[in-house]
Amino acid sequence: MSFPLLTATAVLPAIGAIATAAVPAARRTAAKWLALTVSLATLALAVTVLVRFDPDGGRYQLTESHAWIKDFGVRYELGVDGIAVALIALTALLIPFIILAGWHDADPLETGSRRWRPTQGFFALILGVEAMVIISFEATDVFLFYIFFEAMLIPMYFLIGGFGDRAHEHGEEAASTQRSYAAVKFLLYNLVGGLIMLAAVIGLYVVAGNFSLQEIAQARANGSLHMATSTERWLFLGFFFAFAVKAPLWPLHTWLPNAMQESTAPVAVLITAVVDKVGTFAMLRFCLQLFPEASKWATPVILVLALISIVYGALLAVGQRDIKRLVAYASISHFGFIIMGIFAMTSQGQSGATLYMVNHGISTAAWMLLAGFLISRRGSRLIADYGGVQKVAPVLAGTFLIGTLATLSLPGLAPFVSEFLVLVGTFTRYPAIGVIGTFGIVLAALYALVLYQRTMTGPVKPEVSAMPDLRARELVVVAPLIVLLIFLGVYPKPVTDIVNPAVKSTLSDVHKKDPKPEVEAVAK
Amino acid sequence: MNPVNYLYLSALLFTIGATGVLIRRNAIVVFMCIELMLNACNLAFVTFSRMHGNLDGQVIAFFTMVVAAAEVVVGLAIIVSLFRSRHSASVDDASLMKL
Amino acid sequence: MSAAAVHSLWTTAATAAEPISKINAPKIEYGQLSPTLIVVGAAIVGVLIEAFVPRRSRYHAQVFVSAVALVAAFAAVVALAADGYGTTKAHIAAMGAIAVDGPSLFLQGTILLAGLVGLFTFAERRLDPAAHGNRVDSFAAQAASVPGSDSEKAAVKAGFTTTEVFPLLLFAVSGMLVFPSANDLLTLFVALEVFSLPLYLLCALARRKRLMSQEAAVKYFLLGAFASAFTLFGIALLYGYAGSVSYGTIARVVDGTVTNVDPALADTMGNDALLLVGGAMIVMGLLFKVGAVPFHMWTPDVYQGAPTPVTGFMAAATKVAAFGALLRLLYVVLPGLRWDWRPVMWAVAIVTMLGGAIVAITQTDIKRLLAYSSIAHAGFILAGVIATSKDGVSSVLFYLAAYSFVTIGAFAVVTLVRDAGGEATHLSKWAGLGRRSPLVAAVFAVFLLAFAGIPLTSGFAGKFAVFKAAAEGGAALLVVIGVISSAIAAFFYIRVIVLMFFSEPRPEGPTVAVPSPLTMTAIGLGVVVTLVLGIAPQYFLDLASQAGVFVR
Amino acid sequence: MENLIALLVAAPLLGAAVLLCGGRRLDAVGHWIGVLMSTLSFVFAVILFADLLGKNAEHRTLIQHLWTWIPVESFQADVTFRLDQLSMTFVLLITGVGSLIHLYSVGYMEHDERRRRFFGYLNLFLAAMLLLVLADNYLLLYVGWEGVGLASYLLIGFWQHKPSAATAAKKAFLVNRVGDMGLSIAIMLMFTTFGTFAFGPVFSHAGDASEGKLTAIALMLLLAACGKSAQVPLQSWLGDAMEGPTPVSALIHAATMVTAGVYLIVRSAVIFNGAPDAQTAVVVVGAVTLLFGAIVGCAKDDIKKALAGSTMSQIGYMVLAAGLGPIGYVFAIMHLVTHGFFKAGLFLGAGSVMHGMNDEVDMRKYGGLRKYMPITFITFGLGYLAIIGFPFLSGFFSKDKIIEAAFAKGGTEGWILGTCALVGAAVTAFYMTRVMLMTFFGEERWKNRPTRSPEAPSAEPAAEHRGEHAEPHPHESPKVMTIPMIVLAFGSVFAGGLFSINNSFLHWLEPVTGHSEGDSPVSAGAVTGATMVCLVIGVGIAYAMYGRRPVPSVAPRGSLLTRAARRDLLQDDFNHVVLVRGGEHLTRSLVYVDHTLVDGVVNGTAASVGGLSGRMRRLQNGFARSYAVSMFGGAAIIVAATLLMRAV
Repeated sequence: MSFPLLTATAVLPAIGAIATAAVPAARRTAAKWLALTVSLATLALAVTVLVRFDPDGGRYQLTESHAWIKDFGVRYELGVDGIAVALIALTALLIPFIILAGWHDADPLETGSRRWRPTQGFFALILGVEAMVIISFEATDVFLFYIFFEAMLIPMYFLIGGFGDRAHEHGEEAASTQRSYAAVKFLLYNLVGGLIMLAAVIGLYVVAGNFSLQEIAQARANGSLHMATSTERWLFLGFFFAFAVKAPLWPLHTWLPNAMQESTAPVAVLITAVVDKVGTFAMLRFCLQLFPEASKWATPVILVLALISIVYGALLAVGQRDIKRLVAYASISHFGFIIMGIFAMTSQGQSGATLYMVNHGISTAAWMLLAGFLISRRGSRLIADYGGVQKVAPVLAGTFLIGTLATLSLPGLAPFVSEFLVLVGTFTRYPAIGVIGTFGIVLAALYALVLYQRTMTGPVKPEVSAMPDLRARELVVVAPLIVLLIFLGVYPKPVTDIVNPAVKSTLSDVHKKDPKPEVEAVAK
Repeated sequence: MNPVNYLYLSALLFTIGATGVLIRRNAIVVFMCIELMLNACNLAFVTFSRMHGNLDGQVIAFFTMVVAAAEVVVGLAIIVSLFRSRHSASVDDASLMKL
Repeated sequence: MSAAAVHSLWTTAATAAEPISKINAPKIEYGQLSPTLIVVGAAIVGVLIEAFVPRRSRYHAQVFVSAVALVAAFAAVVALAADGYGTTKAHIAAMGAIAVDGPSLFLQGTILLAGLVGLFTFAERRLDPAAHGNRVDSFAAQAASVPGSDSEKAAVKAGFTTTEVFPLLLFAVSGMLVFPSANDLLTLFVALEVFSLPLYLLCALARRKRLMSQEAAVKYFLLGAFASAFTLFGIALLYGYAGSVSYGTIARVVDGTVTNVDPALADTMGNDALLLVGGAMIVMGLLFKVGAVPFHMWTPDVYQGAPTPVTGFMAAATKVAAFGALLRLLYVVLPGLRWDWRPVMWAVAIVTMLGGAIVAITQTDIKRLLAYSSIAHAGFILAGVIATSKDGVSSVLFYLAAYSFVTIGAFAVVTLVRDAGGEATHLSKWAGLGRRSPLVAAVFAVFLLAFAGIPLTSGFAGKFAVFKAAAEGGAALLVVIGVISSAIAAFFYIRVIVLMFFSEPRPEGPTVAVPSPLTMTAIGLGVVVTLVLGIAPQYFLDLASQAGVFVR
Repeated sequence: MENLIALLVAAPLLGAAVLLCGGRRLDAVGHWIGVLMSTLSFVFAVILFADLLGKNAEHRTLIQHLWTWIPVESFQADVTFRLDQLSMTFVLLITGVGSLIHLYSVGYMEHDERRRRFFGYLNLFLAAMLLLVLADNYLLLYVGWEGVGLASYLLIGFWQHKPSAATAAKKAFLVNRVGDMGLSIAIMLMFTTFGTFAFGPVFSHAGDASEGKLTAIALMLLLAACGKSAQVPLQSWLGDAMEGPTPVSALIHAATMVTAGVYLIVRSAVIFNGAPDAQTAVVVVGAVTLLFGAIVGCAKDDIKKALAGSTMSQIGYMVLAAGLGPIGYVFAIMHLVTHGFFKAGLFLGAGSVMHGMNDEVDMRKYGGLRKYMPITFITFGLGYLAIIGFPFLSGFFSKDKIIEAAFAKGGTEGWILGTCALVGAAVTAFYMTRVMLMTFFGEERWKNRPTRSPEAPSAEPAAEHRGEHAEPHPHESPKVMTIPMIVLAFGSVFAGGLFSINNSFLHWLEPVTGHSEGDSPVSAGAVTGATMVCLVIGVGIAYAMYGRRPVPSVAPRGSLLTRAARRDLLQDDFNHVVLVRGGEHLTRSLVYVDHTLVDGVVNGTAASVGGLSGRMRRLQNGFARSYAVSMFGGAAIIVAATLLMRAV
């Protein structure tokens, strides 16, 4: 057999994590550099995957398959389709920036015992999350996916609860209690979701007898595996619940604001831009493929929930006083768009949704990291504590503005493409929902510009008057992301070319075709 | 006389023993009640042995006595040590650990 | 001398075909019983050591003998298994008293390993600060002396240690070895007492907090005796029903496939009350041992009061043995009654899972917390028992193996966290442990995650196996409830992790003692097994599924 | 030749990129780079224009395909430019006027330390605007559409340190977003109807689509137009937009961007022709706005706000014309162009006046300025004459044609519209005369009085350098500012006539928009006469009110209508009460709901489980006997249950 590229992509960061954790306490910087190098190497591997992947080839490529736990019918099966490739690339791309942005976030304040090594832990955990996320994108075995879908909670949990913003308005003690509250909330929400999914996974095994996505999907397709309607629906709900918590979909969203508010900006990015994507990705890959009928049965409700998420998230974002919470609610609104696109069951909708996952990842990363830089300068997360930053730190303000514009999906920036595709895709099948969805773009403009206006413009607040502009390291983090935002906004074709075939086959799994236009204006 | 009556008797004894365990405070007495229950069992064994006309039950009765004896040894050891350290054999006083 | 033997004797006498003088000696397969015999022998040797070996060298002699015995017994088990007694050659030995088959061998192996690891924690002598220059373990200097009395002080000064714990441990292990492989009710009862009585004593032997220790022993003893009385009465009733205590015969009578029904038997057979009540009472006795709701109430108190090494051993090995016996009883003796006991067991399993998990939430003492968690786990295992399928058996076997190592490891870690008053078991003292000694905290976190059933730990594999079996057995509801209760359970495991890692360490917090290699082995073994069974459980699952067949 | 089209956009885009990323080292030359780029673009435009003129009418459409943008199955968006007569007209207007205003800004922003950035934004605007008019499909047009929105946001809020400016910018962007929503919905509708949104196929198949669909699309387009062109009900942002530097007001909020709505409607002529109901909506919006704007214009004392009102009203004319269908399209565009000239001229003039008056914007503090700034006076005056439609100046031709077309619509509808247009003309004459008189005539109300009360914030930071609180010394602006004004003045004088010479403009545009003579109930002459009469009336009243008697330097209370008009006819108050307040309450209550309800449910469950745990925990009371009781009870229950099982 050939070189197990996918395994390598997932294992490399895992090894890196262990190595980083093993770096002695004194050598903090070494740990940082090690982590950064590993993440870059992983990025290289991910790029190789991207290159080796042939958009017009088979559905799952670079597949690997080994027996694992025979008794549970579990195999170690990896394989990537266009959607997975895109998301793996996104993950591998963002991690180096996250590490670089969090360069000083884990420098220990007080020294515990000599063996207490927060810095090593921080970067090791990040790499661990990367490994788990990547492998759950690659897994084509439901059980394998489930294991890492669950396991990634643990490192995330420690990242959220263990590391927070340096300065805190209520002092370190209060901060740590709030942090652990957020961490526990995150873990419990997702754990409950995961356990309910576990019940469904077991049910799936009882029905299907194995966990191989391809086998089950084929069996469903050629009718050799028949599920009772009620069974299929229950199983679907079990799976969807877990993913909806992860995504997060209204009303299961309340863990996200706390988590993002309390964790450091890089970790917040890790949550919303990387980990949460697993949820939406899983809806696309598992819910639709395993339970096509049930998916269609649930579509109306899910679309309505997605719609609520969009509007609700945006409105709450407007009402926030805390920068990070605002970003969190904005993300909730965006996830509403993604889920809407997935369940619109049109090629535009789903390609758009996939594209949205990528673009939202990049744009939120840029926006949130910049917000983090801002916060680290003033030592406060409250919007009211800022004002006139644009005057003292024009570069910071300018880049932040671009992030803002990306968030309100201004044409010419990447998010616009995906958002419009999602809306069109939804509109073609559910006009009313599509129209209401477009209200989202107005609200997005509202919360995004309000944040920009209140922090960056107006008279210069004395506290920010001495604020330094972006440093070289921070610029290195932000500039590539912004370039990428513009490039993908102007020329998204490379991504769509990879994604489209996968979406096509997903749609064929659910036996859905795009609606025909009223007038055939373009000759086929 | 119908051996079934012995069964009723044993059941009665057993119940008395159980009730004693539930209502008496003194550890020793409680333990005695348990012994009573065991002996109720013995009676049942012997009776059944008689009914079925095989020896198993009677043999088991001997085993039970031995076991009971062993229990007495262990039990008294524990209870006495408790009594010596607390100067009370009341099971209700022994409630350091709760909730 | 087994009941069946006596039976044959009686019938020959009745027919009077042959002179009474002719008693054919019972045939005992010593080889196949070797594991038990080795341990019993070693235990007796231990007693002799207590009698004849001078005090200063007793400790080493005892530890040596016990370790050798347990290892040898384990080797014997492995040999038997390798010889195919687990599968093809499985049969009933010792005149129908002992079943040598897959489950019994598997469980005996597990118990022996648990015993060995337990032995290591028993033998630990580095944790307690040396009293007057003598290294001491966590057992009372002199059990007989009154707590706080001069005699106790003297004993401590003299550096006495209760080395009797090692033979007691061995006796308990021997009883546990017999318990799951007992093939008639009498053997079952005897085995029950044989492993219970030493445990009662062991509970009373804590070096510190002796009052609590004694109280625990009293509670355990009284309630245990109470329960065994019920069991015995149940046995009596079953005997009355079937006219025999051998599993095979009872099963045949229950199925109605029995030959030569004499009038008395026909009479009692008609009376199902005997069967049902008897069966229920025996099962209740076993449920008491596994600590299932509502027979669980002794668990928290005893776990808290007993010396922590004993707690660990007890929590692990007792569960294994008791569930083994329960499985055999339900699968071999009462399968004909499945439709009667399944609903009841359903109810018990549900209340046990939920009860254990819910009450654990508000616990403030780490040992009590683990006690309740063990109750919840008993519930999970019951879900597998209820499956009444080959998968059910093997999943339970696997779960027990996985669980016992996690438990011993966890309690071993508890012994390390100490302050002036001995072990610091109050949760508040564990705050910020992760800052003080990240390694210990991390290890404990691994155990907690395994308890919580997080993937890549043995806990998850076991839970999945059990729930899968239950679901296949048509107990979907049970699975759902199990899932819910494990969600609740997750909450308090996480609470401990939060406490250890995210809360600021207290200045007057406990210190973490550096243990001897013995405890390190115990903990290390726990971690290794936890991870191996979590990541690559296939081999052990195979083992369990091969061992999943009862002989009858 | 097609390949030049991309350069039209590329040049200013490059300029913007260089200026915004260049950093301080470009501060010295930044503005000249900006000017250069826009002029370059203008040069390309002229070359292309010449090329088009060289072709005959039906070959005057150049297409340049650059790359495939968003391909997803049937959804194919390309980056393709289309240069035909319509877009050519706009390109010339944008680049021409744009270049002039760039030049003007060099002088006007001289003292602003962020001048480089200003020119970057201006270039960005040019690029976006050109993209808007050159796009060959609606999605690409949408990019330009939002692009100009962004540029206007940046430029209105250019003086970000002023909260008012930042707020005005945000308001503009938000209101525009509402319009953009319409455009995006329109695009989606097109996609579902035609399976594409490229101009070619959509227009060629518009006939096949059901009228309902067309009407829906058209109405959505109208919504978009309202947003961008500040038509009722989305006009509220334009007044505040005057917070921006005056050149911005001239370029974006008078000459080019605000006319994008008209471009959209005319561009989509085919669709509107197929949807008469939508056309009615358009004319109504146009008519209402032209009166609304005019009334507002009458009441404002802020010279820029007054001009803004007039812009609103003039665009009302254009929209009205566009709504009339083939009768009006050409004249809508024609008025658009001429208006581009004279309104830009007027704003630059206003800017020049402010420049000389320490950034004073209150006309009541002007007066008699004609002898202090003669060039400004003349150019402004010519613009004034043009806008009120003084015979044979640009405005005369274009506006007259629109009024004719309004009558030509025929029926009562025609009469109503015509009348509105006439009244509008009268009011226009009134308020423009008012501006003229208050600024350049009458006694000098700015003498021996600081133009600004110290507490009021300065409109432009540059003002600080010019000794803000001193008594103003009115002076003529430097050449770099006056030359553009002069050029524009020429435009406003001759453009109309030039276009009307044997209907050259009509013939030029006809191939794209189509044209039809309506059957006018009244002769062209009559209309012209009526217009003249209105004009005279308007001027007369204005002269009576502001020429004869002195103008009070503090505004009199005025009639109810005046006071309402000063507040944009209470439009903002409505917005504030309904949208802003309502929105605040909504969000606040939602935050509450999220915290107490959604989150509360979860926390509540957790809490209740905890409580249950606490209660169950009490059973563990430490008494061995009670444990025994529970065991006994359990045993009893189990036994009973087992027996029951058998019983049932």
